[in-house]
Amino acid sequence: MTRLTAWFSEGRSTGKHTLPFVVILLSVTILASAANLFLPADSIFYVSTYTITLLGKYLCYAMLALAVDIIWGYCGILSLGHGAFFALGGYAMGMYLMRQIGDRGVYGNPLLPDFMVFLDWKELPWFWLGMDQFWFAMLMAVLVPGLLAFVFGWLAFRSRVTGVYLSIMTQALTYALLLAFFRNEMGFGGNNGLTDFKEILGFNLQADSTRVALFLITAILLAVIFVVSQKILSSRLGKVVLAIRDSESRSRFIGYRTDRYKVWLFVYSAVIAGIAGALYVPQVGIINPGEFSPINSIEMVIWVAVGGRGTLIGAVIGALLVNYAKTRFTAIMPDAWLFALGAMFVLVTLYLPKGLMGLYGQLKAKRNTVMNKESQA
Amino acid sequence: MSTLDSTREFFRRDQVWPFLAPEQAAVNVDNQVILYVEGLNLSFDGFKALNNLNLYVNDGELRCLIGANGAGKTTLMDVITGKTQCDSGTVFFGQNHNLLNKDEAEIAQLGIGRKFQKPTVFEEQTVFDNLELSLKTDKRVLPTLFSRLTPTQIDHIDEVLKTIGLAKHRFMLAGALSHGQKQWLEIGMLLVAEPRLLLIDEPVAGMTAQETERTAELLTSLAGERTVIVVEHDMEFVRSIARTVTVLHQGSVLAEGTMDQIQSNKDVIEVYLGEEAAAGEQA
Amino acid sequence: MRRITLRHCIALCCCLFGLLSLPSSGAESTSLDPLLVELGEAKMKDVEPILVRIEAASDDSILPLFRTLLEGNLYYIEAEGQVVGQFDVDGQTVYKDVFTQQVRSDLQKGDVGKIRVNNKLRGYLRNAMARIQLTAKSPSVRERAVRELLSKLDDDTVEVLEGLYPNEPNKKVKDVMGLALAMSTASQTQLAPSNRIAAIEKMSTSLESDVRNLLNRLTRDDSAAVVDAANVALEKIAQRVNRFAFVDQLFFGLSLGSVLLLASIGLAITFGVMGVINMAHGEMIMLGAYTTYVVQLIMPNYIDYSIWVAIPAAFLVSGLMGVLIERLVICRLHGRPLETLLATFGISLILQQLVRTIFSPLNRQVSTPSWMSGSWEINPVLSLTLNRLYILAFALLVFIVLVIVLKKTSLGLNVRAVSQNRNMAKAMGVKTNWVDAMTFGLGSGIAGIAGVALSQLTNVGPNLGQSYIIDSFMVVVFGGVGNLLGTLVAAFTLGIATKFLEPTTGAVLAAILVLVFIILFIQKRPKGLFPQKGRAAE
Amino acid sequence: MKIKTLTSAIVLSGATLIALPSLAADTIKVGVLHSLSGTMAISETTLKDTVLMMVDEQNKKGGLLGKKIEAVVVDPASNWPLFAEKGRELLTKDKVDVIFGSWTSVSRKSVLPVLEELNGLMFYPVQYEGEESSKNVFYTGAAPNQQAIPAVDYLMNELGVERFVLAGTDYVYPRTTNKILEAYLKGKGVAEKDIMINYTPFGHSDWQSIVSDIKKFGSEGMKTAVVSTINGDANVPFYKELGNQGISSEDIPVVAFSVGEEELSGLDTKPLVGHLAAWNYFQSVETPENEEFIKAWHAYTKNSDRVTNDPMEATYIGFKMWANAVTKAGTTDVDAVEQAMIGQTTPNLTGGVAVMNKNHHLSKPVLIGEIQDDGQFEVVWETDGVVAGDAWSDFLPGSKDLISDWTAPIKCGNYNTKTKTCSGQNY
Repeated sequence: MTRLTAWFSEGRSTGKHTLPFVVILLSVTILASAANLFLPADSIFYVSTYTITLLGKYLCYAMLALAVDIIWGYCGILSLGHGAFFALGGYAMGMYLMRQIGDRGVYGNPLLPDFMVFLDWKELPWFWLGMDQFWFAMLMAVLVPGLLAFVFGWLAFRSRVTGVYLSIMTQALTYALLLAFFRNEMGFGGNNGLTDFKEILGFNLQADSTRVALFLITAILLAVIFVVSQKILSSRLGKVVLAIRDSESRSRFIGYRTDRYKVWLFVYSAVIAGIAGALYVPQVGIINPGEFSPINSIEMVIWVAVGGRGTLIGAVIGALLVNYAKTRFTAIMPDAWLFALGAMFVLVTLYLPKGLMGLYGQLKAKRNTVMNKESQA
Repeated sequence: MSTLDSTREFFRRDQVWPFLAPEQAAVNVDNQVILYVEGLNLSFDGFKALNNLNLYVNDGELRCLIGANGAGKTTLMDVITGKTQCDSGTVFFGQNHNLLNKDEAEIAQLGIGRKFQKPTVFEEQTVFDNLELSLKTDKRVLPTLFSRLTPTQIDHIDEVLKTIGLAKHRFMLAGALSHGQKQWLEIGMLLVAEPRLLLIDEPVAGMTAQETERTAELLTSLAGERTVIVVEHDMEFVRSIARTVTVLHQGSVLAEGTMDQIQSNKDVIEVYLGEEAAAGEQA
Repeated sequence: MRRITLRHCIALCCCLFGLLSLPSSGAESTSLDPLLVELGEAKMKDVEPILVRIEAASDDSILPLFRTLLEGNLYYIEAEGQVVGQFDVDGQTVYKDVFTQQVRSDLQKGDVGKIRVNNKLRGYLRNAMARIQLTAKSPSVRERAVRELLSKLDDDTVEVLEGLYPNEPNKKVKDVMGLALAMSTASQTQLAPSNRIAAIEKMSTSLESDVRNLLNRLTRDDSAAVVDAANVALEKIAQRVNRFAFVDQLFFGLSLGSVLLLASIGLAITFGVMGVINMAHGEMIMLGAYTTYVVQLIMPNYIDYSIWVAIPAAFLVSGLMGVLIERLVICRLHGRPLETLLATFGISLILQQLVRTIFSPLNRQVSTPSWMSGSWEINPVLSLTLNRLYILAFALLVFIVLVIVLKKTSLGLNVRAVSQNRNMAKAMGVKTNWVDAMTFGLGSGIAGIAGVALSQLTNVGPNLGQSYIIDSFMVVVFGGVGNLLGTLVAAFTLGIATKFLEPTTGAVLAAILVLVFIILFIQKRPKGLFPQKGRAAE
Repeated sequence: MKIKTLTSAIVLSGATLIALPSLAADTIKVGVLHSLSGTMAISETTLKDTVLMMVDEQNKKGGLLGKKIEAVVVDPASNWPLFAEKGRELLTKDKVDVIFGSWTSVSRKSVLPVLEELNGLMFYPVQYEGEESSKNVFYTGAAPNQQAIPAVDYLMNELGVERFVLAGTDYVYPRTTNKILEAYLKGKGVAEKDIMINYTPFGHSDWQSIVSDIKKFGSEGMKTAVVSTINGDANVPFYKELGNQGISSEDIPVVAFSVGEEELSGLDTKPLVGHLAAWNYFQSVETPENEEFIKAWHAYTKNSDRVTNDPMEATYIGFKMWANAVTKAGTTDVDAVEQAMIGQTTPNLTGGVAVMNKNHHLSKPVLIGEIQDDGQFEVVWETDGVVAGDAWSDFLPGSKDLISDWTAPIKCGNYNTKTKTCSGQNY
């Protein structure tokens, strides 16, 4: 029996991070929120709204990192196009918020968003219909990325486009979307994107309380997604996914339809990215095609690489660390930042193939093998 | 049948839709033959890997495939297991399963297991997990997600672990196993899947003498309830296990029969054993 | 065969007339001087009438003055009430008498004031010079002069032409003059329709845009016969124009294709042959472009030859950088393509930031050699720009050389050996490390050469590489990895496709459609147009 | 376990670090919100230096209200959401009294809500599409009617142009400008078929077909001109293609609104001589103020080749006016300064006097310059007197009834003169 429990923890070395992570995450967020809401601004422990929104943004990135890690770290599919799913989710939310402005736009047009008015559009394009309903918009926020991921994945994985080809195709995908959303004819506000939001579900977006609420929701959703993903990945499906990563053809020869597994995992990951995007937009206050740019998608990958792919916790840590570093660096010495980022790419891939968590894991693995030796003796 | 009926048929509660249902129609082996390979042709830009190859394997027999390198042994297995598409010919599993229009996964689910020349196991996972993954279960996505290990399954795995002598190493990462152990693990993965037909490519390569012996025993013991096709270069090994031997040469069957018949067969001697003998004398 | 631009021909006949007018120039100046003073002192809007009077008061000998003025090099010496040309002789400014070309070393910048011209004046000057050049010695100059005048055929111009037409020796020039006269006949409503129709038929053989415009006007003529004739003529012309338009578009496609080819061919080697995803490929191109810039900095007075220096230089710079990267990073990531992708992406960031810090984030100015600028005018509706012609040829040349290198040289042999079976090659005693480094160097070097070519078309800035990397990958993947021919075909296919889409869809949508097409295509044929077959491919 | 506590520690400390209120003594703080990295760095770094230079000079003169001015520079890295974030950082963390920043419209739009929420003050120094007027922003760049419309007038009246190609990069500034121009031209009786509109993506580099289309369009007997709102990087290949296809400025002049000295320094201008640009400022204009400014600039950058351009002048004017307004108001309080700004005057670098109007836009002269072979512009035409910037274009159906007036009693950025209502305000 002890053996079995031992095996349990062995097979799923990430499993036991879950609880502490959730606890820490939630407690930190709750503390920060409380500090922001209830402490006087001059208190030393006061957390400014600026910080809250910043942390909120980081958490969205962490969620995004999870999405990337799930397919890259666990299934070995390197997607350089996750920015696309993120942005699509964001646009869905953006469109909702845009519709919420109603007649408070600069032109006071009750139906059309401002950019449509001055581009002289007469009526709302069909894909904007229904976006004034929160539930519908949120449905879109997960459906559209999910659908895109499904179609793309279904095509790609069934025809066994793998490895580098797939990465390049995903990059092409997000690039194509970038170009498309830049076009003003598309009716997504072109380069300016969607901005100048007023309120969400009737709550003023500028109000601290709303920001804190959004921040909390982000944290909770991150925790939920973390736990669910953990559960999925530690089920047998998780093992199959790992098997596919290590030797796809072998997995096929023992009877798994690997393409289907990959498609569904890809969709799941895309949906997470979409949710992250939807949470990101109201907190930063703008969504524009820049989010589609391939370089963003690649940056997400490096978060995961730094934190340690193949471990959910690693992805989160990576996202938080890199972005925190970015915020600090770009403030201090903007030029150095790109050098630092570049160097990070090179060094991590060369010396930390499994990132920080990998480092930690290696040490543990050593200990375990020693233990095994003893148990055999 | 009217559209109404067809829709009703489509939505019948008491059955799953065909595209969801696993193709579990039993293998029909009424006339004792489990594998029909007929007129198989395949060429890689010009080079004919398979040349009008015909092969029939009886249910429950243990068949050895021998032949010089490039004779088409591995390619044949590739075609049977759906890894490679052939240019022309037919491959039937029993009388009712045409393997050529199925992919690897379907073929595997039909009960055809394969072991590769170079041992391929899931190195990042434990021996136990490797076996768990290979269990004969519903391999579709959702069932896999919610599946639990039943006690019987665990017992089954433990049993196999004993047979392949890795009981001690069940929690070890497969990557940490020795070459021979990997070979065994891979065989174990075949066993735990309870296939009808096993395709085994050079099982004893890199095994010690006694390991080889045990493999021989295992394979012979398997024959009967399962059908086993073994590709092997080690003639000693072949001699020790073989009932029927098929000699492939340049993509087609050169000779077939018992070991003795084969050894006495002229063209075999010149194209294959000749070399072997020569090699043997030198060694 | 190059288009002789206006400047050239003027230059030509100017030295010519400069010589001729030497003796007479004294006499000239007397009648001109007051006008020149006016010219020097006039406000810009008053200049044109003065020019008219100058033209009236003088003959060919005035050309150098007009030319200098047209080029904005004419200065006015207030002290002397004289005009003088400012010229740039290797580096320093020199003042010369526009007529006698004598150097005025005594003048300083302070003594002279520029006589400014604007587009209106330039337009006038060009026509004026054309009028004068109708009698130029060189036929080509005369022909160009007549063509120049087709746009405004006022009565006295026609008169002059009628005078010149009968005893014009040169066939081509005579035809153009004939055309001009025909145009004037056709446009004169008082003439009998029959003559005008004859003239229109004569015109219908020409592709000159002025002819078309005149015909268009004639379709609103009172005489029905003329209208019909004009319509027929237009129809006839339209057919030919469309034919040439198609050729033009094809050329655009090919040219875009050649750019894609140049950008992607280096990648076809590093990615295709070595299987290394080099995200820094774009930066290799960028380095090449910057090398061109530096070369031009070093030899500012020999821009025309700079390219020939830049090509090998760029090859070396990018090549060495490539070898460096291979040795330091990529060689440690064998068999881990995805990691290579990330690492090289990091390198690309570093390289970009590097040039930003060294050369500033601003775009750098790379000037086009004179022999590459301008265009080859086959006829009035079809003219191919020279720089693109050269680049097209250059791209093909590079391609051929590369193929030869890979097929014939020992390096090529080794490269192919390693790409097909690394271990076997190693066993055969091939220095795989060395081969890898060389291959990567080769690929990067060629990217550098591409940079030289691109510097002639687009910005030389830190983001140069970024804008080509995705396209290059598309080309290589589409063409089939490890297959140079595939790359060639893919590049031109995509180039032409884009160019034929653009008119209907617009540039952006064309780009998107092409991308989507490739994505879908790859789903259908994961190994591209020309896949590698057999076990080697697995 | 360790790692997680570590990270949480970091996150927390980070939080507190960021949150720590800045303890700077009583200096007047000027925030600089220009991208120093990324695609926009090319243009914006110059403006950052300009502001720093102005701050230096002001401090040499003894600062403002007896306090030194301290510049706080942040880098939004050409990433639009970052503009909002950094703007918030400047206002809440660094507590700056004014911000000079933004280049692209999208960056301004991104930071705008933050400014209005926290009641900050920003000076926006770039020519833009108009259709905006916020209480918290002063627009010192040109509105369409201060650049596009005079340029078109020049083309029609001086050069007798009858056909127009409106070529632009596909984003909001060209879109709006071209909409305005289209309406304006039609108003002037230019036929539909004589206006060709074309949009290209950012950094478009293959101009062959478009330029040859323009060539065809121009060869149909009527005098044709190109009105270019092509953005930054795409210009170099565009002009190169023009040069190579032998389109000279006499045949088809190109008048550009986004090409200044800075952009020209990136390409060989010989083939471009005679093409036009419309700005409120050219480096070549000879006035004592300008010469002094250029001298100061060269001294500050320690590089005598650095060019000056229109957005720099806009920054210059903006800063001077702000300084005056602060002195006038006697405080840096946003509302006070905002009121004091209106009616402020500052001599232009090109002569004449710039006035800040009720709609937070400037009255400035408009100049048309021809490109010279030395990369400078030669002024060939200028408006007599100044043109008042118009926040809401009269040529767009959406905005023809809108005006902006920040003085009592209207106090509204978009006041509808028909319905007498004020819409779209965040407070």
